[in-house]
Amino acid sequence: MIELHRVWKVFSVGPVKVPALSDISFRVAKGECVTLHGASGAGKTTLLRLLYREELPTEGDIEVLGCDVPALRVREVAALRRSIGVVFQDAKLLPGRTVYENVAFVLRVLGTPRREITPRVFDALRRVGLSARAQAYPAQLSQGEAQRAALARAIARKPLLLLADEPTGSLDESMAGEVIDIIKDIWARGTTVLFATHQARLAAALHQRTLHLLSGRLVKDEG
Amino acid sequence: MIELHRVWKVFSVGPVKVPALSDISFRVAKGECVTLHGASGAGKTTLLRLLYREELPTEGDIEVLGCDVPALRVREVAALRRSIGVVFQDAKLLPGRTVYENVAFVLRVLGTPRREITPRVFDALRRVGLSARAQAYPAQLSQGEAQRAALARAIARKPLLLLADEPTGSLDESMAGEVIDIIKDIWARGTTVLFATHQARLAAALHQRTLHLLSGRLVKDEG
Amino acid sequence: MLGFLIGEALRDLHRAGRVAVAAILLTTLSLAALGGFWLVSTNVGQAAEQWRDRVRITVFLKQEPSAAETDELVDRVQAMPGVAAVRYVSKSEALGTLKEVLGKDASVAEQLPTNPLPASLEVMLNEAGATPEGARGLITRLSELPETDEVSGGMDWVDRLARGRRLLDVIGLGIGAVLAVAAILTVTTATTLVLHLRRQELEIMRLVGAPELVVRLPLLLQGMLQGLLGAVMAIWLLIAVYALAGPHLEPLVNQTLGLERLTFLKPHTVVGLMLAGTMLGGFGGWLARGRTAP
Amino acid sequence: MLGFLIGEALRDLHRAGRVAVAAILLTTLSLAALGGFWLVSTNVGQAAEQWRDRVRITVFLKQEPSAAETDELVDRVQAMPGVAAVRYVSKSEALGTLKEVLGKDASVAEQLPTNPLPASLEVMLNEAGATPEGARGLITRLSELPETDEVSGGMDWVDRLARGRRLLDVIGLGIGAVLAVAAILTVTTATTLVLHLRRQELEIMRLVGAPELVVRLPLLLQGMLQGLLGAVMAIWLLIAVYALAGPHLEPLVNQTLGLERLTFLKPHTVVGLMLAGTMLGGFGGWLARGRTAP
Ligand SMILES: Nc1ncnc2c1ncn2[C@@H]1O[C@H](COP(=O)(O)OP(=O)(O)OP(=O)(O)O)[C@@H](O)[C@H]1O
Ligand SMILES: Nc1ncnc2c1ncn2[C@@H]1O[C@H](COP(=O)(O)OP(=O)(O)OP(=O)(O)O)[C@@H](O)[C@H]1O
Ligand SMILES: [Mg+2]
Ligand SMILES: [Mg+2]
Repeated sequence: MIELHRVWKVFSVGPVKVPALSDISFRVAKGECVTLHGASGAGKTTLLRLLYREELPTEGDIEVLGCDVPALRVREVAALRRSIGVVFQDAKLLPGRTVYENVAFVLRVLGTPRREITPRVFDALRRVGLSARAQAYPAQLSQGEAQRAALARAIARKPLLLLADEPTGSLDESMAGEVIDIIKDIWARGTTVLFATHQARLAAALHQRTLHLLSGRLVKDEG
Repeated sequence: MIELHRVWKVFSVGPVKVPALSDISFRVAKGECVTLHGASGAGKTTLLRLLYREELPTEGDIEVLGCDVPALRVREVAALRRSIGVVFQDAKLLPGRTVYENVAFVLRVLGTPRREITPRVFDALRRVGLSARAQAYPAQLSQGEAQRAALARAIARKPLLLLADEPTGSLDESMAGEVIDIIKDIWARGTTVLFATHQARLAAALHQRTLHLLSGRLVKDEG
Repeated sequence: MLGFLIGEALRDLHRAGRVAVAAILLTTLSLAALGGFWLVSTNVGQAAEQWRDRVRITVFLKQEPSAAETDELVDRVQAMPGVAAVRYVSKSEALGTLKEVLGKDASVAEQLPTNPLPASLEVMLNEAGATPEGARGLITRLSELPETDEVSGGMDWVDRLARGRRLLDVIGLGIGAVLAVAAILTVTTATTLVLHLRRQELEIMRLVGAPELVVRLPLLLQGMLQGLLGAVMAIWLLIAVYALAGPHLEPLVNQTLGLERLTFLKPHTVVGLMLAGTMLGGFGGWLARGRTAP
Repeated sequence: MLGFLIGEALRDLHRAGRVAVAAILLTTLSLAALGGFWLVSTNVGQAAEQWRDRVRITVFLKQEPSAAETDELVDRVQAMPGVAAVRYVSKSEALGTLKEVLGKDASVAEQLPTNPLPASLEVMLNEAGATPEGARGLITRLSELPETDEVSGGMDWVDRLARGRRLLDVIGLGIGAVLAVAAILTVTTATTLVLHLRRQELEIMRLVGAPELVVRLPLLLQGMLQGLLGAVMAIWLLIAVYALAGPHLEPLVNQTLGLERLTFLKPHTVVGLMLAGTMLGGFGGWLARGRTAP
């Protein structure tokens, strides 16, 4: 499903080189649920961005869903992304659309038949506990609600692979537990999951394999 | 310093009424450091927004720094805000400017003499541990770094009152501890602090007074 | 899907609000100016044709020819290149014309003992003859006729005509180019604005792997819609201005350009203007997309 | 502080990049069109004045007066309202003029036994006399002179002149209004765009309590700068077009309007155009700010 081989990512900020990822190699099989744990700035987001080709690696090979990711052409990138659901760390909700429209927008853009859209959107919102706020605009949501809306948007598409970048960052512990349950549920239905967090407890809560990042290095692969 | 008396805030989303704050009354004296604790959606951000008049209360009296906040006129609102440093939950960094420029921008806008700007900016960045990333643009920061940059921007102004809205939301525990230390430090220098978080442990870590919000109600005022 | 895309395009326009209105108005003005210029140049072109019809070369004859000689002479001149028509003017006809011209002073002519005016040929030019070279050649050939006493007129008018036409062509190309640039600039500015408003949407589309068509089409449609709206309004504006100002303009045009009637744009020109607006808008939309492509 | 504000304004312009360029170009075109129209109307206005100078009312006298009578008559007519100048044309002068006019046919005049032409007065009109009412009154008064045989000319020219002027005024106001609207639309669109680019900055400024002036001034300055740049470029454009097309246009203008020389915009008009551009830009900037005010 996912295979990284000696991947490096070095950013240049002016003359300064920032090595965000150093020599990362790992493999995730279809159907696995893997937690990516690391402190702020460890490189979690960068790693996920490499997988859906929002960044290109400085060096190394990346294979996702059978595609040689760095070698993809524009049209193929779009095809790859259609199979991947991403929960962005900063939610990226469209401010001009309600929660319902935000989720429906992505489905429509991807060509989902019209009559399927409403049930799928409401199903996803119900699962993240936002049904009551479907008509609210992002500015009318608390940050935790926004993160759950972003999660709903990612799972409504029923992706083969779910990349969740700290979907619990702004959630209190009980709600974070609920999100973990949602992710477990999606995983149980057959989606491969890669879940990034800086909270060691959450990483442990899933009782699954955990990859530990420390300043861009993969220091431990446990479980 | 801060005094709220029977404050209500009810949002209308279409026909639905969302009571974000119900009958809140409390008082914060000059020089105090108060933690505002509550789950996602409890109303923490809404409460802070009332204090710098980004929202008007549906009902009740609010006094901040001696001003009757809901009654202020536009010009007076600006004056009030100049005395308050706010760390926004979503950082609100300007994407077109570097970290240094983001902090300096606010100082310049507020008319800080030119030669004071550079030292003050670097002092603030040093305190949040971002000196090395001064020339990076927000898109080049991890989310935790962005939150620290936002904190630097708020403290560089040396405000009388600091409102920090989950400045540790995207930070791992050790870094969150550092941010708590920074906040303690600022408080020790005489700034009154109101610090919102959903993490009970952090609230406890400050060893100060904590206000507990539950679904918009002030349920406990301890310490 | 198409419904969705058109819906998105309309949503964009609506969201851009006053700016979209401003952009459409600007497109309207650009296109109206373009159309107005087209109108003017159509009419001036017609005026130029009329002027050509009025240019005459007069060939004064040494003596009044007999009827048979006259026919033969007219035929000979008619066959020359650049000649549209030839008319023979006898001595008495010339005197009649002079009297008409003198009007109040006609008594002068009546007091004459003999008719001092010569017979002449009035030569009208066709398109080839109305160019400076054509006219020069014709005048030479006419002067060389044995019957000719003197050839007069024509040349300076032909020169003016040629100069005027060249000038009109240059001005026309210049103004046309400037207006087209203005229209494109307008549409691109407006579309760029819409693009800024849509930036986040485009980013999400890109990130979830939306097909290129879905990303581009709303912008294209929105640009085309804007252009079409602008064109339709431009045409209405032109019609309104023509209806209001036309009757007042006609006398003036009559005096300065010698045109009897103003012509409005032909139906196919109107259709052309609308097509041009639509394509211009679409082009602007397409361009704007290109700018922010990853 | 001012340095900071101007810096911010320049930064805005730079950030808007191609769009700012497009906006400035559009402003340029609008202002150039405005200036060009001004140029045309200045010249047409001068032509109208020249036309007025050429309008003449001819008063044919019953008989040739003596020198003393002539002076007295000229004085009398000169005193009439609407009269700019009076010239006496004797019988022999009239014949001379006729000969000149006839040119090749002058032999006609030479064969005359007696001079059949009457003496006359040529009356030139001043501004008051060149209006339809003024001219009508003057003609009536001239006809009532005991020496007058017949009064001719003038009236139709005066009518044309009045009609033409009214038309020019209407067209001028119309085009001027349209172009001013276009310029304002352009600047507002461009400034709105800049505003969208700055939205986040404005929000931060608002949230940290920046003084109103600091929020507004960069936008105002940026609009003014844009307008000024547009105006300067518009003037250059006009100068270039005038220098290139002027010499070619003069003969044509000469023939159709009867103007000998084209005049360029006066220095104070140029300054006015620049001021107008700057103020227009500032206005657009100010307007745009108003739209997103909290
Ligand atoms: N586009 C970029 N240009 C330069 N440096 C970057 C860029 N993106 C990330 N970085 C740097 O790379 C490092 C890793 O960033 P990354 O966003 O992957 O961290 P993270 O683990 O997601 O942290 P957080 O938990 O705070 O979100 C950070 O030091 C960051 O500043
Ligand atoms: N502008 C608004 N319009 C409507 N509802 C709003 C608005 N702002 C906030 N709310 C609602 O009010 C409630 C409290 O929101 P608030 O942002 O204060 O929560 P919070 O405690 O900051 O949560 P979090 O920890 O997730 O940031 C939420 O249910 C939210 O949806
Ligand atoms: Mg991250
Ligand atoms: Mg909040």
